Amino acid sequence: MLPNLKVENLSCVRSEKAIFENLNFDVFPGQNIEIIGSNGSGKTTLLRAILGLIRPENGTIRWLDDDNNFNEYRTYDCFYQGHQLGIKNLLTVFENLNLTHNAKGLKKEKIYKCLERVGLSNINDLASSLSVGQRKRISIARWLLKDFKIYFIDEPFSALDDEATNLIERLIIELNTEGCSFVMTGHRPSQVNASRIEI
Amino acid sequence: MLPNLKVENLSCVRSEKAIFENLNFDVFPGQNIEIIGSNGSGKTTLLRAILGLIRPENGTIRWLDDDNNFNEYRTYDCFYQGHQLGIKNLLTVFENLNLTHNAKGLKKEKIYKCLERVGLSNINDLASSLSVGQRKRISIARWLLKDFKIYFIDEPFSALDDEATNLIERLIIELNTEGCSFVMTGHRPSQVNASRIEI
Amino acid sequence: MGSPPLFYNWSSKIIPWLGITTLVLLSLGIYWGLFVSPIDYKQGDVYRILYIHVPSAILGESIFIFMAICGFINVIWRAKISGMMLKAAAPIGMSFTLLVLVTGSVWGKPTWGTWWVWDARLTSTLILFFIYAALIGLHSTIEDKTKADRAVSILSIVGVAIIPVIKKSVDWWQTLHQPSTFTITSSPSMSPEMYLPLLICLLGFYMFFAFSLTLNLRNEVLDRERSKAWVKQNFNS
Amino acid sequence: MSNSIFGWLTIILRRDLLIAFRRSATYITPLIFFLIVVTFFPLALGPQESLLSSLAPGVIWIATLLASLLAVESIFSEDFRDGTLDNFFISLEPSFVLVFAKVLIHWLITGLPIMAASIIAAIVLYLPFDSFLPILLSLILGTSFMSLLGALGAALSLGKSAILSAIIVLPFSIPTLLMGTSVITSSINSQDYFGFLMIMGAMLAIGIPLLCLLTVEALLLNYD
Amino acid sequence: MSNSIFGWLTIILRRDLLIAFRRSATYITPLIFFLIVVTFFPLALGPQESLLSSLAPGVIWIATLLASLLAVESIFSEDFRDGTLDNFFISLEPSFVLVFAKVLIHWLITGLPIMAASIIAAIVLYLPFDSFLPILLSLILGTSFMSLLGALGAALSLGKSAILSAIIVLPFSIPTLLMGTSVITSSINSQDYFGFLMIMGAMLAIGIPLLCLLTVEALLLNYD
Ligand code: HEM
Ligand SMILES: Nc1ncnc2c1ncn2[C@@H]1O[C@H](COP(=O)(O)OP(=O)(O)OP(=O)(O)O)[C@@H](O)[C@H]1O
Ligand SMILES: Nc1ncnc2c1ncn2[C@@H]1O[C@H](COP(=O)(O)OP(=O)(O)OP(=O)(O)O)[C@@H](O)[C@H]1O
Ligand SMILES: [Mg+2]
Ligand SMILES: [Mg+2]
Repeated sequence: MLPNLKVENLSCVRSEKAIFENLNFDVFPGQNIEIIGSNGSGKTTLLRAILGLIRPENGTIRWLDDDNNFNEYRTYDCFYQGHQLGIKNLLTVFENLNLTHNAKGLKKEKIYKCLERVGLSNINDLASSLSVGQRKRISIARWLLKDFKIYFIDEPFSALDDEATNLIERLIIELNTEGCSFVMTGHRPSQVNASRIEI
Repeated sequence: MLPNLKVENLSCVRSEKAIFENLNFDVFPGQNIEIIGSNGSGKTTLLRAILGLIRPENGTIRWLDDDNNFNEYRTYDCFYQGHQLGIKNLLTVFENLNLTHNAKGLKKEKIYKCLERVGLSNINDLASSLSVGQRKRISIARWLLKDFKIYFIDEPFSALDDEATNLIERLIIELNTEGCSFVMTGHRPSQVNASRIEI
Repeated sequence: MGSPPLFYNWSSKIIPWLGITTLVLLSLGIYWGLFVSPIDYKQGDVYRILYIHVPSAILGESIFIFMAICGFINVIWRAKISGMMLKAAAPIGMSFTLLVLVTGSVWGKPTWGTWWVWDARLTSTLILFFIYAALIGLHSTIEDKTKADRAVSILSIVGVAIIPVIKKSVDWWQTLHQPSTFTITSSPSMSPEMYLPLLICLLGFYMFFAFSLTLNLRNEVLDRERSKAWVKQNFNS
Repeated sequence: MSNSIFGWLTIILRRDLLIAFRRSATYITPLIFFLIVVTFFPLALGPQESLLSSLAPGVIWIATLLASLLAVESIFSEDFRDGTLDNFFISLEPSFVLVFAKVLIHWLITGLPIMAASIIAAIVLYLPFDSFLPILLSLILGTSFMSLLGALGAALSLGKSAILSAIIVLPFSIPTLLMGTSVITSSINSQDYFGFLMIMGAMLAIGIPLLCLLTVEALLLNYD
Repeated sequence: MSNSIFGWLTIILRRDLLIAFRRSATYITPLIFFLIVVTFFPLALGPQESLLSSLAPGVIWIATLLASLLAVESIFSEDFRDGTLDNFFISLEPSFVLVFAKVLIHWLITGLPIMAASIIAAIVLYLPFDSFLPILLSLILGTSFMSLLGALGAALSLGKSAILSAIIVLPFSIPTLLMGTSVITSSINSQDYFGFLMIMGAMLAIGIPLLCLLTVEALLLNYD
């Protein structure tokens, strides 16, 4: 089986300081990668470099296209969830899902279903009145909007209670069986079935 | 022994929704309270209500003064660390410590020592280039600036690696022996020696 | 009166009375002013716009004073109902101020020859209008209504400084605008045939304010107490 | 593809306009602001009709400039701060669309209300009725150009103060100020103002692609 | 106690001034804006010396008010967003001190540069040398009052747009505009301008306690 994403020899430098060097890994469909590292080790930087938000110093990032060739540019949508979740205080929970660019052309019912899956019931409340964890759930509901090939999630488990942690773990398993992969970060290995990379 | 802080019958209401009701607890010198609750259960609200940033619906918060009486107003400094850490991107790590109001009148050496304790070495970097965890360490360094009686820390352990987690645990024990108390929140019980309150 | 359900019930009783007095006073005053009272020897019939212009001007100012008092009470004692009153009064006051500006301009065209001059009284009235706009704009940006009330209360306390300026503008600066005739200390210089209908109109305008304020306030109370039991009871049965 | 670009555009527009309408102040404040600034001039400079009407074109343009400057900073700052922008760059190709949508929204929220207010300003500053059309025409072109420039300024000063974007935008908005003023002045003096409008149009025509592209680049700067 | 208040004040001042100097735009932009508004008048009216100098007082004051507006929104917004303000309210008694320090900083960053620029403006607009002192005196009083008003506006519109704080502040700044202009005009006509200065001073004297207290109230609003 071919990997969806090949990362080769990746190095990043920020303000003249090498953050990580010569990283190599492949992301296979349905399999997960967990990047483990302490504070400031460059996990966030790595995710953003893969997605093209930061220019790496060295190395290549190659994506599989429909003809089984590896390209430098992406041919499909990926999902990225960073430290900041992109939630608008002046929109309701429902609108925060419905008016995301990924929700283009989706039916209302689909959106309701996504929100139900993550256990958000107060869908007509403004997001400004939500707690930190409830906001994170909105972001998790967004995972389900479309069939993304790869999810890049920065610290999925931080600031969550056990219920939400379980929810995520179940969702990841489910999405894995559909052939999606997760590239996640964390400070210590999680329960999720994944190959781990220490940086 | 008398408690430093007595919380009695505390209830909070936000946008007409009762967040928590009839909470009672005392904070004794050198002892810790950990408030455990899931996302949106009102942990942050509770801390802010105790500190007077939010007006509670009901109940009293009373502080011990020098003559062993309980007052409604605080007679000593407390330390509060919320979800937002109050770190200025345009100041260096050192200045972020030195120019806090709590650092009034402190010697430079003292500041250096605090930073050393939390393992921050790049003290002349601008804070804008720090990772999330490194920022949290600056905030931890601030704990050591003065002798605070009670520390109110919102989710001390989230977004931290094992090294930092250990550091905090050690610091808490050390400060406890000096008679300081911690009121902390979290999603699950931590390793810290504390009486737990579920909300 | 402090408790919302009490206010609601009490206001249902007085609303009809307020409505009726308003109607009687306004129709009497306007009829008298527009059709019965004598024609002005200088201006002809245009002057009759006075019966709208002057009462609305006085109302625009009085309502702001009323709001500032509400605001003061709200800031000091945190009486919720005074905050709601302030909120309910603001659009009414703004409308009256707009009415002064419009009637004044319409009156100015034939008598002064332009729609607008930059004279002290006109300008200070315009500033009052802007302050109303700022208050209403500020209220609309704050989601939590109680907070919005307090914010607007604070601003209204500062804003009330404009009222003496409007009042005194005709005395302090050389203006094109008429000086005051309505004063408490001396008798009016107008003829009683003109003065009396004006007084009745003014009373009518005040009653209209009381009437519309009560209506607005009822809506406001219902809106804020939407989830309370008494509202649900009232509207389900 | 173009269908999908259109879909994105509508989603961004719907979202941002909804947010703008939730706080009605967003579109009312530029209008009131504009009017207050206009009233400053007669108050400070005296009420002579001839003086005011000769200054009026400049007054209208200074007020316009300032109103659109003050609203500039918010174009991208919120999306950047809360991470929405990251996701746009990851999913949205070409990023051009995003910038264009944002400029459009800024114009709808500030430019349009200002145009309405400018007519009131023209009346109270004693401008003749004939000049209303040129005022509106010059404002359409000028405010759109200001929104474009504003987007670039906002992108360059992302996460910094409102005032930094102002300093970036200010020098470049002077040509617009001069042209806009000239249009109105010429029309008052019954001269031909078409040439100035043409220049403003040309600036806009070059500006849309060029400034949008530069803005994309400027936004990307915040990423490495 | 008073010693400790003084210590806090210096720490807040040092911190905020350092941040302001790191991004030099904070103090340069109001200055540039001021100069642009001033240069606009000779451009629009032509260079007749008598006309310009008769308008100059108004021009200087309009430019001052608009420039000091530009920086208003940032007075509290950053401290609020990043949690610094929470800590001030928890540790700092009386909170009055904080507001006072913030007003002082805003004045140092905008009022002071504007006063420097006003002398340039006075020269360019052919004002006589005798009027420089009254210009500076009226500006000291007026810009401080604007900073106070600005703090209230910023506190009331915390987390909202810059332009909202502008429209809150502007109507209340009109008395300052009128008084300030009168001071300069009187001094040019060799009349006594002391009365106007007294009024401005009185406004400031009432304003410092009243507006600071109201600002504290307004800030606290954001907490419950
Ligand atoms: C837009 C233009 C105008 C504005 C904003 C305006 C505003 C006002 C205001 C604020 C008052 C306040 C009265 C008070 O509180 O005592 C007033 C009164 C009055 N106005 Fe006007 N006015 C305007 C135009 C005119 C014109 C054109 C006339 C007639 C030539 C006029 C005649 C009067 C008279 C007779 C009073 C009553 C004065 C008194 O008896 O106290 N106004 N106006
Ligand atoms: N904008 C920047 N400019 C310069 N250096 C930066 C910048 N952002 C981050 N860095 C540096 O890059 C390193 C890695 O940062 P990064 O945010 O990737 O860490 P992280 O592994 O995500 O940490 P955390 O677990 O705390 O989130 C840090 O040492 C930081 O100092
Ligand atoms: N400004 C507000 N207005 C109205 N309701 C609010 C506001 N802030 C929070 N809430 C509500 O209060 C409840 C508690 O929020 P709080 O932030 O205290 O939760 P928390 O326990 O800290 O959660 P987390 O672990 O996710 O940080 C939530 O249900 C939230 O919806
Ligand atoms: Mg990170
Ligand atoms: Mg919380």
